[in-house]
Amino acid sequence: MLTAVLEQTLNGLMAGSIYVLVALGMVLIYGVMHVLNFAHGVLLMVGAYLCHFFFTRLTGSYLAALLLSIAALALIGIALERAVFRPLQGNLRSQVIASLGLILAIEHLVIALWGPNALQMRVPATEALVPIGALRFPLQHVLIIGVTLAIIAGLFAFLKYTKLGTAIRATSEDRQAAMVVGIPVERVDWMTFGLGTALAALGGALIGPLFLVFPQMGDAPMVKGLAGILLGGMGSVPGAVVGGFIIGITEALSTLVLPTDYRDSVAFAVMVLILLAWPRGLFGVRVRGED
Amino acid sequence: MSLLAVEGLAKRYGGVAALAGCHLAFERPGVYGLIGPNGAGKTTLFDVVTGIVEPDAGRVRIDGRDVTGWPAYRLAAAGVARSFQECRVFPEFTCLENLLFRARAPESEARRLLRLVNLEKYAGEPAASLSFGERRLLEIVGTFMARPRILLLDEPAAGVNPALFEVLQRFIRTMYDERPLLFLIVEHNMEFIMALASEIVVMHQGAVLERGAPHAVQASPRVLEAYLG
Amino acid sequence: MPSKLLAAAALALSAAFAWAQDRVAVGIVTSLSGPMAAPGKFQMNGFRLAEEEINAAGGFSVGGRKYLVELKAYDTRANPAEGASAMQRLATVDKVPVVLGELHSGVAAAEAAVAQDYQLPLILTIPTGPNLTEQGNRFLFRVNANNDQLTRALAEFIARQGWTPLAFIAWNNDAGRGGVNGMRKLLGEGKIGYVGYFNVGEVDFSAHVSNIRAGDARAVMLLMDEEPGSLAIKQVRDAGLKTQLVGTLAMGSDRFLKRLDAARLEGMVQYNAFPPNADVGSIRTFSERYRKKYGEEAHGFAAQSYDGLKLAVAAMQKAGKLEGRAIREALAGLQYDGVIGRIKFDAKGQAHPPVYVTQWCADGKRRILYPENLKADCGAG
Amino acid sequence: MAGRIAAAALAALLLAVPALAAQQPYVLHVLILTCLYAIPAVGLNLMLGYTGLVSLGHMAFAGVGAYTAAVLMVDAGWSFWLALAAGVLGSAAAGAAIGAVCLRFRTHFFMIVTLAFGLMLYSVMNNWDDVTRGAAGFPGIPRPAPIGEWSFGPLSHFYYLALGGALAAFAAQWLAVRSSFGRVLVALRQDERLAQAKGVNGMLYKSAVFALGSALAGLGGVLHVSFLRVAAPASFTLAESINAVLIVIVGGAGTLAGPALGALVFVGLPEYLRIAAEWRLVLFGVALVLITLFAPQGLAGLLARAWRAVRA
Repeated sequence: MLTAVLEQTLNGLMAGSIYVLVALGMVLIYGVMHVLNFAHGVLLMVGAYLCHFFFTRLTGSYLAALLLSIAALALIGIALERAVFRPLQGNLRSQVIASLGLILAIEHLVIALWGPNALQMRVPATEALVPIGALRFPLQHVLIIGVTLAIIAGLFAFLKYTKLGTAIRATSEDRQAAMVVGIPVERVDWMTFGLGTALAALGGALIGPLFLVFPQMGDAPMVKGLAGILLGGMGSVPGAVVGGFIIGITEALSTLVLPTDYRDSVAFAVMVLILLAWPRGLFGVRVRGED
Repeated sequence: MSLLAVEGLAKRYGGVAALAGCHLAFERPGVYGLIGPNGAGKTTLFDVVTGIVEPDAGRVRIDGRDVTGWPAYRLAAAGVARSFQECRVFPEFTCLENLLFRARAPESEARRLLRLVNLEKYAGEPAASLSFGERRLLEIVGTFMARPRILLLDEPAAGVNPALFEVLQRFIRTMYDERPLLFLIVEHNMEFIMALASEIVVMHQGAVLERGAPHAVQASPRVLEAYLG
Repeated sequence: MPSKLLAAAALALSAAFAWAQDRVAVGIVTSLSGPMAAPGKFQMNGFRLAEEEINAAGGFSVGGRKYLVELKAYDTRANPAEGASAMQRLATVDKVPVVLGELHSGVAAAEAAVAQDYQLPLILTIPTGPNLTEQGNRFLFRVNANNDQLTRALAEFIARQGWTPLAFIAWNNDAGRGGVNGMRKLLGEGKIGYVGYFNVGEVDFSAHVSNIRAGDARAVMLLMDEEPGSLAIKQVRDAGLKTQLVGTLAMGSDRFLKRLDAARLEGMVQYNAFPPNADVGSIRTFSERYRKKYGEEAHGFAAQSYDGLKLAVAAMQKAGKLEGRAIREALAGLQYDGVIGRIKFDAKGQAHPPVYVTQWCADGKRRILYPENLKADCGAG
Repeated sequence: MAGRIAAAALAALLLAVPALAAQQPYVLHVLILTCLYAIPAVGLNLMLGYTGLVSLGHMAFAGVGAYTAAVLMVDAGWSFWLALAAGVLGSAAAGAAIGAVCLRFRTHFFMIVTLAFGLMLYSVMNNWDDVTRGAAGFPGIPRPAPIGEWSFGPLSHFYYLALGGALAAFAAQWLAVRSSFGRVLVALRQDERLAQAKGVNGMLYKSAVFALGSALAGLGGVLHVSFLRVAAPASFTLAESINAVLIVIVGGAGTLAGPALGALVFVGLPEYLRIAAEWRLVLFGVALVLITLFAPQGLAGLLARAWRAVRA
C-alpha cells in the first residue's frame, strides 16, 4: 500500500506539474491585472501546435521550436492584452465572457487549420526511459517535473531579484501605490501578459511530445489549473504551485480508493471543501474587487 | 441606556490591529465627529457597527440590545444607515430610483431632499452621469430615505468641491434640525467637521484617545501628539 | 501514350455523361467537429469511397432509371439536438430517401426518433449502444456490431485464454462505459479487475497504470480510440508492465503501428470488425482502394460506413422506388456480403457481422485468432 | 403604445407560425429548438444579466430536471405533466442547495465553483448507469400524452408546447424584473454592499434567483429531452453551459428580449447558414468578444438603439 501511495504521489506530481504550468501563467496575469483568462488553456494548445509546426516544418531542433513557440505566444498574449483585456479592465464579468469567446474562436480556428485529429510529435532525444528505484519513467515525464520545478524556482527568483519582477509584485500588491511610486503599470500589464502566455506555450511544447497535440489538449489542464489557483488563493504564486500539485496528487491518490469515473469530481469536491474552510484559499491574499 | 455603544471592540487584519479595545457610547442624538490619523480604525469601527465586518472581540449595542455580528441588512432594518468612504450609489439607477430603493420615506420626500441639494433636475438621470461630488450628495441624501436612527457618514466631504461642500453642510444641519438623530461622521477635513459637530471623538491605534467639544479637542496635547507622531 | 489519352478522354466523357444523370441525395449524419471529429473523419472516408465507386461504375438503377449517388452530409457534433435538426432537415428539406452514419449513441437515439416520425430509414454505421435497437423502431438499422456483440466475441475469447481478472482503461463515454458494462455482464463481476476511466481529452494514464501494476489483473483491456490508445500502450509498456493487452478495433492497423512500434505492440490482441489484410477478396480490394485514395491503411469505421452506403444503394435498387417505407422493407429482407462480412438485419434492425480477434506479431503484422474458421497467421489481420 | 402593438403583432405571428409554415416542418423544428434553448437562457439571464451571477454550470441544472422527469416518466410511469412539475421542482431544489454553497463565494470564485458543480453533476449523469442509463443516453423519453384529440406528436403541436414554455419563462422573467424583487436583483448586480447597507439580505435574494434560474433551466431541460425523445449527458456539458452564456450575452444580458434574440441567432442562424462548423464557432467566438467590447447590451441593445434612431 505504501509503495502504491508513493507511486501515485509521483504520478500526481507529474499531472500536477502541468496544472502548475498553466496555473502560474494565469495567476501572474490575475495578480497584476485582475484578469482571469479562461482562454489560457487554448493558448497552451496553440503553443503546442506552433511548437509542432516549427519542429516539423521549420527546424528539426526541438529546443529551437520550443523557443520559437514561446516567443510567438508571448506576442499573441501581448496582442490579446492590448485588444481585448485592457479595454475591459475592471470589468470582471466581461473579461471572463470575452475569454470564453476567445476559447471558442481559437479552438475552432485551430481545428479549421489543422483538422480535428491529433498530431504526433516524436522527439527522439526525449524518448529514453529513466529508472527510479524499481520503476521506470519516460525521460519526458521527468523532464516535465524537472522543468516545472526549475520554472517555479526561476519565477520566484525573477519576481524577487529583477526589476520587472519587483514591479510585477508591487503592481499585484497595490496597483495604485505602484503607480504612485512611478512603476509604469501599463507596461507591467502587457509584459506580464506576454510572460504568462509564454509560460502556457512552454507547457504546451513540453507535454506535446509526451502526449499528443490536439485541439482539446488545453481544456483539462486549464480547468484543473483554475481549481489549483483557487485552492491556493487567487493571485498568490506559491498558492498556485501548491494548489496545482494538490489537485494533481488528490486525483492520482483518489484512484486507489474511489471509482475512477468520479476522479474529476473528487478533485473539485476537495477544492470546494477547502474553499469552504478557507474561503480565500490556502495562501489567501486579500481578494480585490470583492464587491 | 445608550443609543449606540461599543464595548471593547477588537479586530485584527493579518498582523495589524485595526481596533484594539475600543469603547464608545452615545447617549443621545447629536452630530458627532470621529477623527484620527490614518489607520486609527475609524472605517473599521464603521464596518463593525454596520455589520460588514465581524469583530474578533467586544460587543455592539443599540438601545442596549446586543447586535454584535448582525449582518448589514439586519442592522439596516434596525435603523442604522451609512455612507461609504469610496462613495457608493447604484450607477444605472436614476437619482430618484436610487433614493426610492428600499426607502421608508415616500417619493415626495425624495423629491424634496433632491431639491435641498439642488439635484432635482437630475432626478430622472442615471447616477453614473453625475459628477463625483454630486454622487456623494446623492449617496448621503439616500441614507435619509431609510429614516434611520443612527447615521454613519464616512468622509462625506472627501473629493467634494467647495461649492457642494457648503450645500452638504447646510443639508446635514437642516436634516438634523428637522429630526435629531445620532450622526457619526468620520472626516479628515477639520474645517468641515469642527463647524458641524457638537462633540469630537479622536481615535488612535484602534481605541478612543480623546473625546470632547471641538475646541477642547483641538487644544489637547495628546491629540496633537497622535497626529504628529 | 495514346491509350492513356484515350482513357482520359473516356473518363472525361463518362464524367460529363454522369453529370447529366439524375442524382439521389443520400443523407449523412456525422461528426465533422466536436469531440468525435477524429473518428468522424474515418466514417466520411468510407462513405466517400463508396460514393466514388458507385458513381464510377455508372450509378445504380431504381425502377428502371439510372441514378448517381450524392452525399448530403451534416455535422451533428456529438450533440443530440444537432442530430435531431440534421435529421429533420434531411427528411423535410432535402427529402432524402435514406440516411446513414452517426458515431454517438445518444445522438443516434435522437435521430432515430425523427427517422421514425418520417418513416425514413436510418442506417447506423458506428454507434454501439445496445439499447438503440431495443426501442421498437422499425426504421432504425445498424450495420456494425453493438457493444454486446463485440464483447460477447471477445469475452468468449478472453475466458478461453484465462485472461482474468481483466482490468480496464476506458473512455468515460458511451463506447468505453458500454464496453466495461458489457464485459462485466458477460464475464461476471468476479472476473473484473481494476477499472480506470478517463475523460475524452485526457492523455495521462499513469495513475491507472500504477494501479494495474499493483493489482492482480492478467490482462488489461483498452477501451478507447486510436489516439489515446497509442498513448495508453506507450505508458503501459514504458512503465515496464508486461501484462497482456486487449484493444479495440481502432488498434489493429498499420496506421496504429506507425504511432508506436512493433516491440510495444507484440502480443496484444484486439477485436476487430474488419481485419484490413485478411485474405478475403472483398477486403483486399477495399483495402487497396482505400490506401490509394487516402494514402493509409483502411480503418474499421470506414469499412462499416462503406458497406453501409453500398447496402443502402442495394436496398434502393431492390425497393424499386425512392421511398422510405419501401426501402425499409427492402433493407429488412436484404442479405448483403460486404467488406465487414455478411450483413443481414434481425427483427430489431441489428446486423450480426463477424467479430474478429487479431493479435500483433513480433514483426508488426497481425494474425487472426478468432473466429476459428478464419484463423490465419501473421500478415493476415 | 407602439411597443404594445409590436408585441401583439409578434404574439400573433408566433401563434400563426404553424399555419404559415405548414409545408415547412423544418422551420418549425428550428423554432422549437430556439424556444428550448431560450428557456434555460431566460433563467441564466435572470442570474447573469440581472443579478450579475456568472454561472458556468447552468445547463447541468437543466440536466437535473431532464433526468428527474425522464426517470419518473419511463421508470415510474408518471404522466408528462406531473414529471414536468417534478423536474422543475427538482432543478429548483438542486439550484437552491448547490446555490447555497456557490453563493458563499464571489466573483471568480463563484464562477469556478459553479463550473465545478456543473462538471460534478455532469459526472453523475454520465456515470450513474443504473438510473440515467449513462453515457450512451436515455432513449425512449415520451412526448406528453394527447389531451383529448390533441397529440404532441406532430411538430406543429409540439411547437405550441415549446412556445408555451418559452412564453411562461419570459412571463416569469417579466414579472420578476418589474417587481421589487427584480429591482433588488439589479441593485445587487450594481453594488451588493450598498444594497446590503440599505437592508437587502443579499444571500436570500441571490439564493432565490439561483433557484428560480435553475427551475427555468429545468423547464427547458424537460421539454428538450421530451422533444428529442432522448436524454444524453452530451446535452448538459460544460460546453453547453458556455453556450448558454453565449446566448445570453449575444442576445443582450439584462434585457427582457435578450435570451430570445440570442437563441434565435445561436440556433436559427447556423441552421440556415450551415457553413462549415468550425468557422461558425470561430465567428460566434469573435462575436462574443466584440459584443463584450463594443455592445455590452448585446443584440437587444443594438436593436433598441436602431429603433430609437428610426423613431427620431
